[in-house]
Amino acid sequence: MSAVPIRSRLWRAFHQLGSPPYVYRLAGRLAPWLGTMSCVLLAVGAFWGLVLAPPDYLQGDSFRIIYIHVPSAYLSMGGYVLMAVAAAIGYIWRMKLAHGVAVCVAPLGAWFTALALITGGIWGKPTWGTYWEWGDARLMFELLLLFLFIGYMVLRMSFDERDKADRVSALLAVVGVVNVPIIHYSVEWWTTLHQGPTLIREGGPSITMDMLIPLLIMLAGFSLFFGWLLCKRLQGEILRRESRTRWVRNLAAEAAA
Amino acid sequence: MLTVTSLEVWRGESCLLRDLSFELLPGQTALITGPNGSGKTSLLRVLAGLALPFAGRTQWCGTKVHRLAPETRSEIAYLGHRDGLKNELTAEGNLQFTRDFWNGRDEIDRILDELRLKPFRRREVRRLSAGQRRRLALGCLRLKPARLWLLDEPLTNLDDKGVGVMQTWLQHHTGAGGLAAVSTHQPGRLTGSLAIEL
Amino acid sequence: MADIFICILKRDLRLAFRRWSELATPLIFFVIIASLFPLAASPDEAQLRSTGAAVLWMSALLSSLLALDGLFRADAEDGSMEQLILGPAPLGLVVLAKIVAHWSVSGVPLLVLAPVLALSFYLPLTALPGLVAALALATPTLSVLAAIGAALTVSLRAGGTIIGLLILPLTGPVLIFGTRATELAALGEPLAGPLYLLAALAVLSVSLGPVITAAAVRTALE
Amino acid sequence: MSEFLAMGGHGPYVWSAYGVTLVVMVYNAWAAYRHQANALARLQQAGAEQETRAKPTVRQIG
Repeated sequence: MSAVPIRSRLWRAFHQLGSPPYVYRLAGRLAPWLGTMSCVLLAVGAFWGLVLAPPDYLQGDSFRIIYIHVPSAYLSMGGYVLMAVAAAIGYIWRMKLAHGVAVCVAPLGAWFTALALITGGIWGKPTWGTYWEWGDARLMFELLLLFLFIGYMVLRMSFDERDKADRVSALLAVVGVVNVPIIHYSVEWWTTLHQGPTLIREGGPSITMDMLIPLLIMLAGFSLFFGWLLCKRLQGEILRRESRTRWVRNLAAEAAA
Repeated sequence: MLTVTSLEVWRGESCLLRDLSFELLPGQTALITGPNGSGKTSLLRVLAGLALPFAGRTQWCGTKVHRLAPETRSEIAYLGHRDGLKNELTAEGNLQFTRDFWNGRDEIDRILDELRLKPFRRREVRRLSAGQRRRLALGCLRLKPARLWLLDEPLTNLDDKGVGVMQTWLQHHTGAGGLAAVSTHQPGRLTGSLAIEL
Repeated sequence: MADIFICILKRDLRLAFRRWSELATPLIFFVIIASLFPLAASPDEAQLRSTGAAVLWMSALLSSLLALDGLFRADAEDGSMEQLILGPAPLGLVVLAKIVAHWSVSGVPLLVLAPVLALSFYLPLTALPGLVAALALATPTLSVLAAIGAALTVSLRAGGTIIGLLILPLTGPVLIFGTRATELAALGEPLAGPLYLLAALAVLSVSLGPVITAAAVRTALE
Repeated sequence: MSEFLAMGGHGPYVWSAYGVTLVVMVYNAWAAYRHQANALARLQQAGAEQETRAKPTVRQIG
């Protein structure tokens, strides 16, 4: 096959992803699958992690919090990057739908960041004897990330016009995502100076296979769950943004009938 | 020169104007009229490249206005509702800054004279009246080496003599091959070759 | 290019001196925060010696945010920002000139005041060059970050408080490296490490910041 | 069973962490569905209120 049809096919896919009715239907079709898959994976992963996996020889059973803490932390960072990339695409190519994705990711990302903080704090109590350990780089980083999410949402809310809110907050997201790695490494550097404890030491007790598999299942389950909620939120967001168009009016009339 | 093709402008959730097309050629003046809230200011801001249209194109010499390189952008001068003067600087200071920043004409004395602002040249702008400030803003416009003037209600606050100066300047400008798009509530006081009613 | 930069620089400096009370406010704010701190904690010498660096840096951080809050607002309100946007120079250059002007009237006095306050917190005299060097490298980054915040919120009435929310989380690295450099200076140890990191941040923010700030001003006033 | 719930003395921590996570996830799922339902409901209320503007006129003078 020559390169041209592939490129044109990619181009068409890109265009379709910019078309609200297409994405609305796509999200509607994906959502039930993602929802079912994520619930199954979360149930299996939780059962495996809570019941089947052996307790950690150092931390005992409290290590089982890892199965929700690590996926939450991973989604909080992934969520921020996804939000910034979507916002940047929306800003550069003036793609309204990409702004819509960024808007939908923000509250989800913020919630998972909060979850990472809460579960990290609860995990800290039996491990360090305190709920909040200032010296832990990961928790400190999550806290700053939560502030970044909140800043993004507050900035959006302070504009009346959606269009302007989209474009201004996109710039903030881009500034934030450039700073995220800098913040990450500077906080790590800071904790090594102050020699704070960390939950997972590098080269420390290596995680065994029967502990790792439920973690991977939970990671997949959390990601699909995130995707599911993103689809549902995106559908609502598209309806709001496209309320003037004919296809949305027809849809509303159909739903009413 | 200035080409507008099927322009559609929105402000917030409401459509201000749609399907506007026209072309402005050297020596022509477009008079933009319409009731309050009809989108005169929004249209001028789009023409200046300060705001983006919802759909359609505005091109200056074939390039979209918001994509113009800084050097070509200075061929367009815009004067909005607000005068764009610094209150803390003197009348002359404001003109000098405009001249230096825009690399403009060295005619500060003549402009102050024509605007009858010579006695106030060393007065801070905050102590000038609204009409005097408007005149000074027009003086800043005159200094810029621009070919297209985009003026939003330039006659506001001006007395008869001020309006007279503006009429002469506009004639000079278009006579020398310049272009102008002017929004106004008093279309009788200005002459144009193109009337755009919103 | 250079003459346009100088032209904006001169204009903003002149305006700043005409409104010198606005100029002085962030500096007085800096001094007041730093001097209220012992009231909140304790006047105990050992305690002040150990927390002095942190107090100085937090006050410097807050006062530089405050100083740049109105960087674009005055120009946006009287319509001159529109003229600057439409001017014959890249907006990034104009923004850079404005930041440099504001830094030289708000950041430089901070460099002069900080050592005096540092002495009152029992920091040794030998630590002062290190402190000033760290502040000199850190304040440009803080100014650029504050300028981005000021640009994003230029069209909002309640800009000032939101800027803090948007920008303070991003100042974490500057704070970490700055206080570390000051602590090392107080201990008389080599402090090149954190200074290099601060310099790297300054280079990054001064090169990328004005472009982002210009885009933000343009978008916010669209 | 009670041994499983006790989690070797770490029961309260493990179960509260999992409980909070469950609550947050259920809340988010509910919020996402409500987000879409609200949008649809608002659309049905709003009905057709599209305002149409006349096309601007452009004419040559003289």
